[in-house]
Amino acid sequence: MKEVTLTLKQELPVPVDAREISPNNFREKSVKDIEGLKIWTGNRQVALAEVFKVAVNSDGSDDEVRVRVVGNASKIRKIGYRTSSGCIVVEGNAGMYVGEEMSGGSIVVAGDAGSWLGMKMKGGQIEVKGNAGDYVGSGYRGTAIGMKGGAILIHGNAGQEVGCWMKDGTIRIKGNTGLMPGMHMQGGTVCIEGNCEGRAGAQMRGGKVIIFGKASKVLPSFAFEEIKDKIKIGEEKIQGPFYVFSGDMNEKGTGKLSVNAPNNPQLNWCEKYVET
Amino acid sequence: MTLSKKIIPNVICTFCGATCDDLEVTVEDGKVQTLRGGCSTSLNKFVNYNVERHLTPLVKKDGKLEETSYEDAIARSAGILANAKYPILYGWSSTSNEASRAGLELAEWVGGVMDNTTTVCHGPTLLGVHDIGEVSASLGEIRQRADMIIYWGSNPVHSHPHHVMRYSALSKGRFRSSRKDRTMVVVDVRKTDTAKLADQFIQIEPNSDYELMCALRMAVRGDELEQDIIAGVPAERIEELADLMISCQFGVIFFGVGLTMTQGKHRNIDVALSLVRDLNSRTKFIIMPMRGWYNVAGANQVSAWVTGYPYAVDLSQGYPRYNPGDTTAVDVLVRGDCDAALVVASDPVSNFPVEVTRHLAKIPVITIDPHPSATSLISEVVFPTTIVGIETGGGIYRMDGVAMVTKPVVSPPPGLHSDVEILQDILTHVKKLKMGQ
Amino acid sequence: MTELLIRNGFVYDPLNGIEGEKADISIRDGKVVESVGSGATVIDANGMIVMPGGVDIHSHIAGSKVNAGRILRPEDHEKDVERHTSITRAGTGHSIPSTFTTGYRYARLGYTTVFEPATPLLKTRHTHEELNDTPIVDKGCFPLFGNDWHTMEYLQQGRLEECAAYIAWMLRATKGYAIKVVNPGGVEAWRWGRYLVGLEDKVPNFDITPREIIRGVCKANQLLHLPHTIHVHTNDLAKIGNYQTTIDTMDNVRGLGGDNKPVIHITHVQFTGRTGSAWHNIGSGAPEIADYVNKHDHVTVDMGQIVFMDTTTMTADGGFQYMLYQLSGNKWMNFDVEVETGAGIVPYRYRRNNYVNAIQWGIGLELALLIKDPWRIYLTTDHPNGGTFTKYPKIISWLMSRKAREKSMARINSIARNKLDLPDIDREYTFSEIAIVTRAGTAKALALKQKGHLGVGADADVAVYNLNPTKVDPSKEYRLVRRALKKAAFTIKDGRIVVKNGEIVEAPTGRTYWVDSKVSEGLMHKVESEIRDTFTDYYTLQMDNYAMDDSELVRSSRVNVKAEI
Amino acid sequence: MNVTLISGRSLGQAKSKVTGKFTEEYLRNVAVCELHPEDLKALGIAPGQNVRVSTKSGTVVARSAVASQASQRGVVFMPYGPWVNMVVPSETSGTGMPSLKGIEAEVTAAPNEKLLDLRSLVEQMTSGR
Repeated sequence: MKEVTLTLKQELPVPVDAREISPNNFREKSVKDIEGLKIWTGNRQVALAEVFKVAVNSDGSDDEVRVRVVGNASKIRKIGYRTSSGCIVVEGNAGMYVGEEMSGGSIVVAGDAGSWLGMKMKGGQIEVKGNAGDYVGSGYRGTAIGMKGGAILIHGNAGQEVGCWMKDGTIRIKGNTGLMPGMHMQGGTVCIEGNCEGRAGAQMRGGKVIIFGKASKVLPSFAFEEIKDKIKIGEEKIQGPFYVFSGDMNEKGTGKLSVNAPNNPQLNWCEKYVET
Repeated sequence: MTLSKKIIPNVICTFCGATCDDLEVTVEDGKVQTLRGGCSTSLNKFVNYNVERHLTPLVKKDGKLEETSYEDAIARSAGILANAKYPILYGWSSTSNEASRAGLELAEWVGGVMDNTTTVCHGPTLLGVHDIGEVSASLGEIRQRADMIIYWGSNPVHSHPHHVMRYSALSKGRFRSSRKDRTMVVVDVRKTDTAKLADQFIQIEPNSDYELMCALRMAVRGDELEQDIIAGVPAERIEELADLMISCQFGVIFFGVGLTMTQGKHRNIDVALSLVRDLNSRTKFIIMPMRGWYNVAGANQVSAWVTGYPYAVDLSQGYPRYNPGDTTAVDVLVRGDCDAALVVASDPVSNFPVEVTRHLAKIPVITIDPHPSATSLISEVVFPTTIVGIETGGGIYRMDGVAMVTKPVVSPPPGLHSDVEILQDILTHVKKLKMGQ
Repeated sequence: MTELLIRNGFVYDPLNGIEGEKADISIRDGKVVESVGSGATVIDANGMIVMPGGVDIHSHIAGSKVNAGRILRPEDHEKDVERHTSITRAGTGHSIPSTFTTGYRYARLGYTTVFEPATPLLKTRHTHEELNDTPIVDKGCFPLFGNDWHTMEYLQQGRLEECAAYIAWMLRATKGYAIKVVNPGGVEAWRWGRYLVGLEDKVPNFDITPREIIRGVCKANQLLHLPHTIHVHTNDLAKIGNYQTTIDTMDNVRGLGGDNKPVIHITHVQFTGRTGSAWHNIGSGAPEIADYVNKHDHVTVDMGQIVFMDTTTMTADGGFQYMLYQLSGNKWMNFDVEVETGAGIVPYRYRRNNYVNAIQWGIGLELALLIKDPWRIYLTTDHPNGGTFTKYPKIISWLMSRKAREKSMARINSIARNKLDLPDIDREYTFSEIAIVTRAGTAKALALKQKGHLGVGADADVAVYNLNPTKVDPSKEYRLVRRALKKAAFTIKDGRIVVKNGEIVEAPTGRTYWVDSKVSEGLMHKVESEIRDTFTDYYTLQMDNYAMDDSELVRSSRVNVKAEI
Repeated sequence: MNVTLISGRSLGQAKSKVTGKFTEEYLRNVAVCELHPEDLKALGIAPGQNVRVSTKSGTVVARSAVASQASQRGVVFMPYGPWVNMVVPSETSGTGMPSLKGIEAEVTAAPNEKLLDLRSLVEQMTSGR
């Protein structure tokens, strides 16, 4: 077990690309090695030690690496880039692109996380205690490949387009989300325990979007299917009733959009389609 | 004494993205006297180009802008940019391609973010294109063939005054001899002056373009609409419009920032592009953004061939990186990330939310602009410059990507430099500083 | 006066009959000369191959559709970047490299001349703006004719000389080098969302057929004495069974040349060499096409070889691109150009295990191996359509090594493998033949007399590859060949060393070639006023704002020819 | 009064901006809020009197005018420019584009409040308030 603690020396005016901060990267590295790793602050490449105070606490074995980031890291980007094992704990806020291309291990952000959290994620787990920005679990612009696996849990709110182009894995948001969760979604599950600003599942081809709270309007390209008392997420059963829609028909989609019925009286128009 | 008088034909208008090229400018004694063939805006631009000019560079000395030498202004600007850790270079849509070229090389040397005004007009359009693609054509195709013309969230009568006449509903084409041969529809939240020219006006609720596009895709594919009223428009009306679109020979949607700036932004475009793509399995249909400034399209083109990306290019790490929302001007400024700014042929203080201006006021700003602007008020260095298409020439791209070359109609006031000269001089100075390091 | 001596290399200079003999190449002021003084900079090419700089006859590197492809695909550039240095500009790849990156990557391969083979007349100014920003290499472009109203109308009226004069005017106005024809008539049909089939369908609203258009522009090309033949992307491209259209197209202009010299170039013939009646039984028409080419010397072709990779397809053939969008479901761009042409773009990944892709891979190689005369087939990928130009070394290894082909063949779709003749073909290219299909032959086809060879007076464009032909057997050690050709030991452009060990050391500006064919003043005057009469009815641009000025090219190199008319 | 605020280009704004941003004409054309006549009545002011436009992002005084292009009740229009920028949100939701149209706003009559010219407005913007 090896614990690497990175303490931010001071608030930074410019963005920092710290993709080096990953357990994979710190394995078999001494304090000196880690201090010497090069990161970008704006357009200057500097030693990691210029931005962070580095402390290593190890029992000699490197097989499990734990990274702590201390201080307000909201300008620090790409924490946990390509992490495949070990864990990272960000004790304050984190910047954009946390866990980009992550394939295993775990990342916990105690504060808020910036946009593109878990971008191109393939596996592993991310937990954010505060809020997250836009494009949680998305892909890079122009690709049709978002998050492919793993799990993201956000205790606060998330921004727009949660799970954009998502293929697999689960994203669970305890708070509210902005517009278009499940945009262009192809597989996996997006579960929103709070409210959603609207257009859930826009242009989705597959996968599940579940909204416990208010869903605003449902797009005209979703067909009402049935009313379900309960929805299963893994082992868990969620008490409904839920209006269940399928779509996006414009994409010949077979995605499922489930919206809590009692919280969304504006959708009761679809009850006239219930076969009795 | 007699005044020298000449009439210059086929002048290209450097105001809006329609870049009409049939203006006739009368120059008397080195000044523009009159202009024929242009719209009222181009008339104002050409006749008043010399109002509100200042001719010497200004620099801020204890809080006040004071006149200085060109060399001093260049040296200061180079110093500011070379020392910056994350400078932004912004504007580029109301100047020549050559200026964008010089700007991109400068951005490489100073490791900055190069963004153009696309970012607050049709940036979302490009984001839509990344996901879906785009079915489009040059403007002449519409003039020659289109029998169905839709203006959606755009108001050319105000923004592109001659667009309807030159390129669409009121133009004459090989296969469309008159207005009667074309159906014109306007979709907007209010009955604009453009709507008054249309055969049909469809008024939609604000922020519901996505829903209407979505419903249209349904109708085009022949699916029944379950909801009775969508985006404030009755389902039957939507189905009628869909039938019109399917049954035309050649249709076009011209869309404006009414789509890119409202709720959904790039997804309004995404769904519009998808709708038009779908329509091509039934008939010929294309779509085109109404680009605003006369060379905003050029700023995208130059940026794309030099870096691979059309705007919002971050060169801080020595190679182009791109992710609008991260590398776009408004975001960079609102986050307070950048520590210096070069503004060329644009006025962010007049175009950006006040929060952006608040950060600009905290960092050194260099402004290159023919006229004093709200931004020059808060600048550290201000370069007056010549006006492209009036006092100096340069390459530009029309809204549909047709390259044109503008020529000067009058000579600039003595001692005034062009955007390109100023940028190249700053670049030369920056190279010296960087190589010195 | 700068002097350079490339000493002791194994020189391959087919145009001068030199096939790997040890020789010195002397260079002064950008030209190859008899000898140089003792003060000359010496490049020790001992144990290395020395060839003329590569000449690419067909590669989509610049212009509106290439840039549209760049804008369409940020994901294509994200992971393939070129860093800014004090010598080189930053840029991105991958299948649609930015302009500076394109120049550097060609130079690294030892290529020094590249032609952009499809530029809409109205948008050729844009093409030249990008070529201006494409460093090191010499370049030129082929404007698109054959779907433009003026050409179709002149030919339909049987006014061949006027048609030729109009083409001459356009080539001057657009600073073009040769006549490109893409799906003649078919693109005008596509501008209505319609298709033509074969050479006999009438073009909608124009009383003319593809067959008449091809013959017409071919004759016009002869009247104008243009350096290159018409450069044709045939009708029915990528359609099943289209090899017949290809042969029909070649035969359509047989005899127009007279003195057995080529009168037509069929480009990326791989895409137009398909047999079969349905997607599941598509086969290779390479044997039939090769047989025709072997029997008729009025034709040259280039491969349009595919490589198994993720790339971006782009052509002026908008209808074909729509077909490909429907097949692939990938994102799709279309851009029609008023009066003249169209364009389409679809990202595409060629897969080994995909039956049709595997057949395509075989067709390209079969053509290169079955066409006997290397002077009439050239190496291309129709970049980026079949794959990127950076894959040329891989293709060369397939041409030079049966073993390399078998290695790849073992991994392709097995039904396709069994259907192809490729497994039975033994031929292996020699270095001389490689030099022909990559530089000497292409320079000859483009009538660039100062390119493609190393004789006295030639441009000092030279590639030096760290590969010893007396020690390395390309048939067995094809990997060494690939490696050596990927990164030239030296690339010399106009007598300056631009690449050392695969790295750019200098980035000068190359020339832009264009053709000015002088027709009689009377005829030109007449035609010019005819164009002027229709211009404002046809275009949304004034004629005077349409034509390009020579000064718009940073390094203009005009080729003067005298027309017959 | 709660309204939806739309900002956009107008001919007057375009024509006056090319003439000069410190001209009377620019101030007259851009420091404007166009309303439906009924809404003006409801506010109890005559066209030309000042209104205060406020959103969650800020507040600004503009001259009122009858919508030149037929509006609907509850929808107000302001031309692009420094004045409307005082009230448009900067959030781009990861798109780079702030919401410049369809903004929830409140309009109140402000006949006695001062309309700031460009210089004083920019001073106010940058005075950190």
